[in-house]
Amino acid sequence: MAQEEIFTQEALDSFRAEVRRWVEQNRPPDPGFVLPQTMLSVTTDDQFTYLRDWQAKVYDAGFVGVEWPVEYGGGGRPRGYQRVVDQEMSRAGVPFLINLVGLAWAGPVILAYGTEAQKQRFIMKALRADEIWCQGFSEPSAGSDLASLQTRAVRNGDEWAVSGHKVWTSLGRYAHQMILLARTDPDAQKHAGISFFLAPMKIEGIEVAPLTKLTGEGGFNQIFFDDARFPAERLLGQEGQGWEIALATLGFERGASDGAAGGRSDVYSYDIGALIELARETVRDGRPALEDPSVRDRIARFATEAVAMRFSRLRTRIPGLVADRPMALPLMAKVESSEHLQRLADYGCELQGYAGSLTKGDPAAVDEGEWQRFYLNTYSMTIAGGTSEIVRNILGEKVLGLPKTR
Amino acid sequence: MAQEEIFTQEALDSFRAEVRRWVEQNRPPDPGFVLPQTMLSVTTDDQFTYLRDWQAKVYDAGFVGVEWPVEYGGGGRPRGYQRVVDQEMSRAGVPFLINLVGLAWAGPVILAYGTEAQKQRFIMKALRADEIWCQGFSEPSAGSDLASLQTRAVRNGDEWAVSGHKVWTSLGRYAHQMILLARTDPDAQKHAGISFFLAPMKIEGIEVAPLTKLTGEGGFNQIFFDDARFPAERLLGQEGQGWEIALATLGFERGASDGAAGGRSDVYSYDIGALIELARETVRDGRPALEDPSVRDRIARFATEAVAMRFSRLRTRIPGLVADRPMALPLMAKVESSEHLQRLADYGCELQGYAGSLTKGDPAAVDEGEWQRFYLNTYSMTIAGGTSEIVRNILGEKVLGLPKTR
Amino acid sequence: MSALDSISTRLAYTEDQALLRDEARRMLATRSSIEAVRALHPDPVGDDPAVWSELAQLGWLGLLASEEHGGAGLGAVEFAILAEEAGRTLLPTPLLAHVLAAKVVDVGGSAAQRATWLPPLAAGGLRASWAHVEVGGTWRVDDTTVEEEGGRLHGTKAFVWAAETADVFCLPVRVDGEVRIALVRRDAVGLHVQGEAGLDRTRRQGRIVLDGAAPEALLERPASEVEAAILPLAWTALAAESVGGATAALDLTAAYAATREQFGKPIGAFQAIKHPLVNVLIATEQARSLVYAAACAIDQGNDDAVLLARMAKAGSADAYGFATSRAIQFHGGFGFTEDCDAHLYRRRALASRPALGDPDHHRARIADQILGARAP
Amino acid sequence: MSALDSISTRLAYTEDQALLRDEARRMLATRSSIEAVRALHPDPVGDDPAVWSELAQLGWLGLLASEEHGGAGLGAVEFAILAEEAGRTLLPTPLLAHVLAAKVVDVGGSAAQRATWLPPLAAGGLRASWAHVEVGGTWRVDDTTVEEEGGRLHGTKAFVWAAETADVFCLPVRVDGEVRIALVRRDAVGLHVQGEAGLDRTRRQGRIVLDGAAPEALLERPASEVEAAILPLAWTALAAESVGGATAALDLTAAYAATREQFGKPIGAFQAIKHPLVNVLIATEQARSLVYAAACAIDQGNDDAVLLARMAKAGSADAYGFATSRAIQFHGGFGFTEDCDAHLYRRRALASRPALGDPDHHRARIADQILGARAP
Repeated sequence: MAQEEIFTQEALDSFRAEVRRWVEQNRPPDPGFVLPQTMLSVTTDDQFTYLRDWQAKVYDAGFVGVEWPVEYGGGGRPRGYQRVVDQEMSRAGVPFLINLVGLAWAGPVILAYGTEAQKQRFIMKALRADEIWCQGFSEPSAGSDLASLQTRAVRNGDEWAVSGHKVWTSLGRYAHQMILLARTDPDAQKHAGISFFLAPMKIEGIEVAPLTKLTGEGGFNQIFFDDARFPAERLLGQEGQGWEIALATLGFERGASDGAAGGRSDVYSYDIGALIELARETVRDGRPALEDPSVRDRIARFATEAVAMRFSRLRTRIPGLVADRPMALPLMAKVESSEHLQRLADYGCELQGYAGSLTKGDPAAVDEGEWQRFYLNTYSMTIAGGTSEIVRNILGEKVLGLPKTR
Repeated sequence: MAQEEIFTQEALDSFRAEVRRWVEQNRPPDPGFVLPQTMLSVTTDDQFTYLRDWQAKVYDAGFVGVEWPVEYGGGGRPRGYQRVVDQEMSRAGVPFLINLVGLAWAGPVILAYGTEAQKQRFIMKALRADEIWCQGFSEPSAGSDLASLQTRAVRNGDEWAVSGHKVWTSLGRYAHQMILLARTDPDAQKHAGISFFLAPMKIEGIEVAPLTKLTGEGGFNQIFFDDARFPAERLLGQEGQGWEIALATLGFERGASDGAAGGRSDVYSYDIGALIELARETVRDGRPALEDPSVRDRIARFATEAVAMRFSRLRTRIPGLVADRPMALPLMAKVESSEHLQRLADYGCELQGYAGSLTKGDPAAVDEGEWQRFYLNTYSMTIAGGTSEIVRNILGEKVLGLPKTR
Repeated sequence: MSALDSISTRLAYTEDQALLRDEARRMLATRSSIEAVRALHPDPVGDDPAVWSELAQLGWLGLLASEEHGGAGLGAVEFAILAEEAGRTLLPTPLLAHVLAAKVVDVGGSAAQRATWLPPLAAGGLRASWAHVEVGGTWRVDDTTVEEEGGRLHGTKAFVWAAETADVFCLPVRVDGEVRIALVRRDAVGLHVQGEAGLDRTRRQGRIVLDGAAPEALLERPASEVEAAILPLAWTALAAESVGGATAALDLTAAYAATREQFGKPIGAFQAIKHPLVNVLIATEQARSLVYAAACAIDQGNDDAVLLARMAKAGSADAYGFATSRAIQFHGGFGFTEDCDAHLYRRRALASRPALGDPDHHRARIADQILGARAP
Repeated sequence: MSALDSISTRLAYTEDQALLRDEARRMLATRSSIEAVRALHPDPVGDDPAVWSELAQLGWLGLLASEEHGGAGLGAVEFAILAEEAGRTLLPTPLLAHVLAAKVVDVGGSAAQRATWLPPLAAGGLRASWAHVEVGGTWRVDDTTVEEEGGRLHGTKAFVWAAETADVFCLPVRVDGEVRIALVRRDAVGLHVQGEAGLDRTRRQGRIVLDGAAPEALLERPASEVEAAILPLAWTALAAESVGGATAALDLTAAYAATREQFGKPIGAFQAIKHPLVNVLIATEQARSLVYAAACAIDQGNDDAVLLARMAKAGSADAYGFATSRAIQFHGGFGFTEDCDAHLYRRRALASRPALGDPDHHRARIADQILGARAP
């Protein structure tokens, strides 16, 4: 394993240089409006179009789906290359890839569970953002307890007819396709009666209603299905296999599995480096914040966590170093990184003193108020894709072998 | 309420002066051996005799059971006087009162639930340490889930016959009496089949086996009952009323109720004041610890907690200031103070640097290694009398109105 | 343990104080419900004039002002009671700002100045705010950069509560090298107010630019003496407000957790929710004890006041942050929406934390007080 | 983000390293079971000579020493592997002390000195320890108060691991104002060893009083250079040992929680137990990642080594403290008894925390490294 990495290091380095050069030469222009911090908050058509165009451009340059099969529009390169792209994009501070659901969740499960026809139909369009994907898992009364979902799909000849109510659907207003969980057998056991669909969004019987987030931004939607019909071949895998595929999808969402087509490391651009920069420019009690021992101690703590998380990611790739608890690091990553960033963002606001009470739009706001918006947005990370509480249950049960909480 | 306090302030002050004078003139001599930090760790006959003599002396001076009824040997004074004694004893650093179970738990429940004969029989002897009390509640498989206890008491004519196995019994080797929970009706519902006894310890059928604590000290015991028989009038309250009386007892143990006959505030003599003294005498990284901003911040945190707890205790006495959640402060007190002291003791060890690795008996140990012993002993506070976890359940359910965890 | 052992403040709470609290709670629940607070979000002014009038009639706008000048002549305990209740409902009316500013005048003014200014302040006809914070965030009066020159003021103050609705500002200015408190009318020529885009829409703030504005008065006593009297009050009031907000956030979350079901039972039955909420309860109740201790110390004229008020401010800010962070998290997906009230409290907590010193600041000063200052 | 961005250490782990780990775990589980460790508690020496011989035969006592002098010539990763496994079983044999001391000789000695001392050290016939800590707890070589005068040493060192069983001590001494590393035999005239009463009976320590003892040798290289090479290794090894101990404490507690029943189910089903244990898991695994990063940095001769080793030392001490505190608590009444193994690990964690700098110390230095030193 370690040997393979050493072997390809030179090739990787030269690829990295290529990416860096391209990004430098193709950095998109200032949009002239505020961009969202993540794909969760795409609110206006301008934002949508700008971001979609950017992904298409990155794809055309060969930097999306770098490791995915060539026959479906991918780059066919070995493992490790996509991460180089993600790192360079993140480093350059260019916009994120909007079609995250397609690249990181829908795409990988279609590659894993889809028919040849489904792969041909969906993958390339997802990579190029020609088709935008959204996710239809949660319902008003099925959040942490996702398997209690009530949306029904009924087979009528060659069609499925869906009725129900989904929430927290990012990009719901723009999406062409949805990964949808629906109950196909109400008599089966809770988990066994669920199926997984690749549902079209632009059809009759689907209504999209926007939700406003705690930051004041839009981006979330409720989706109402009222006898929405689509062809039978939109089922992914087998009838009743939905829960298994959902768990695989959540594995991707929580970062517990590799294989995304890009965009992962770019969700938020604020991190320990940004915190250090902020501290460098901040005055507290009349002295530079960096002279304050308690600020230094806090930064050292955040830095230690950040470095530990970085090496934990690298350690995951070396089987010998995770032999005792192979699932621990991948499952930990989401809860640890989201809570780290939440604490870090909060501290970023605190460091600003009185200016921390300002927000986007105030000329005196530090970093244009991005820290405050970032902080509030971190709750999407600790809530969505399985709350921190749910992930801790999973860790306790799957990794520590503790009995189920119920 | 506030008015009553103001009214008696002068009398209280003069009583305080009286206590202080007495303590100064009657401080017991150095025993010439190591004394335990609490009654949980009385291990040798020398320790026992020394401490018992001390309590008798304090009683004879009129400072034990100060607020208890005169007819049972108490002082008959109004509320507030016992606290003055406890504070002065604590301040003077004289030994604790050994018969804590008698003074703080057994005594109060006998006063509340006992017959006149029981009060006459037990109270005075408990105050003077003429009879030492112990507690027989927990069993090897009934700890947090106390109500699942299996020790059986069977009524035979004028006698009860007890068989079973109790653990964590402090002073078990020395005690004359035990407050004992036993199941009298195995067919009744879990909580309903339990009765509460004032059991004699020096009878046939009772074996005491010592346990060693994590500090290396003794003091805990296992108690084996094998058809141990005692008279019927040893039942406290009614048959089947045991759980109700046990909860009242635990209320006293957790500090949620007033009414002890002394000794409460004296369990540990280490606190924020001791920590500050320690920091004053400690050198870290070549500088006085008190010059280190992170030490100062930690001490300020502990001081804030300590002051908050002090005023929370005072607030409990003013109904208007606890009107919204009357049970919150009394129930919080145990978990908050025990965890505060555990953190504080741990930090005391940390402050000592390398010397923190030494223990009692090393001539170079700071404060004779008491911090290390204190730290390890704090787990008795976070475990006994309801673990912190159990008390949090009670707070969540009784105070916040959250549904039961089961 | 020296510095802590010597704390001699005694808690007291009168029947009248208990009645004041009941009255405040009842009145604010009806006049400043969370729906009413939300309705004021888009409002350019941000508070309801009818509520102002009602507060005036109740005598709360002149709460701390001397009775001889139309005030209620009450103390820190009453102020803490009102602030706590205001904090529960996120009252957008600038009660705290006004009461503190009136107290500045009461403490700092000459007999004549008090006679002139206090009656309209106590009656509420004149709205005031204390404008003591610099653009860079320093907030002690000695840090002021506003200069008086030939009867005109030059400089800027920021983070001023109710900047757009106050009629008069009390602000520390440098006069011949000495710092004094000036009273300046908002409509003075050469005074410009700019509203700030605040994280917390329930407490508006703004910036005041002085470009040659003439003060109406310079209070008689030196600014540092006035500040010494005001700060413990202000810390305690802000702490009380935060404790009230933390309690409301806790109640909101506990109520949700008791009813929202997942896995076939209310989520509050899960210790992953229950135990953190209990920790919130503990932090909040400890902070509340500190608030009442500080208020009693102030009213008793006790030397403990500064120490206790700093402890209250630090402890309450931590508790409020914790309570509101858990409020968002435990509401799950709903907590991440605008519709859930959790973020309203979170925003207030974020905005209150730095005000008049954040917890780190106060703990450093608490350490100085109980341990002695560090060697330089 | 500058200082952190420039970290270039790469993780690597060879087949041989994985085999070493398996071998160490198997061997220590049988030869240093927790029962065997307990059996040594009353022993005046505190470690089992048979285990020492076995470690010698496996080549682990000369792990880091050069192959030309009989050592295994291995690196920090192998050392971390052994230390982690030793930490799991609380191995009382002073493996770490000896390997570090041998490394001191290897790094600091002249060719002749190395040829003389390393072979018996590597073979285990000569037991060594590094005696660098002062009575007051300072531990840098430049802080040493041991003075050389006319070929005789005067002074005291404390907190020396295996003080009573080592045959030779490496200790920093002041020679004509310069600090050098002296080798002194325990049986030298004028050297007195006093065992210390340590909190942790599984790692014995003691005090060395030098009252005119003559050193066998003064290593060639200046002490500060030797220390620079030793410290990252020592921090990393101690961190690895702590991670091993934290893991063992976690395993112990999780196993208990999975079987101990209360309220009709295993207590591990309650989130009040489960979630804190998950937090222990996270802290421990993050520390483990830092340990391997630091070890790889050392073996790669990378400048990151000091930063990463400090992070590993700080992170592991916190994780070990947390893991062992929860281990006692979650064993309930049994956890409070001598019979439960939890307190054995708790004691080791308490004793290891200050060794070579506690977390506060290292975080202050980490900040210096990534932020630049504070203005004086």
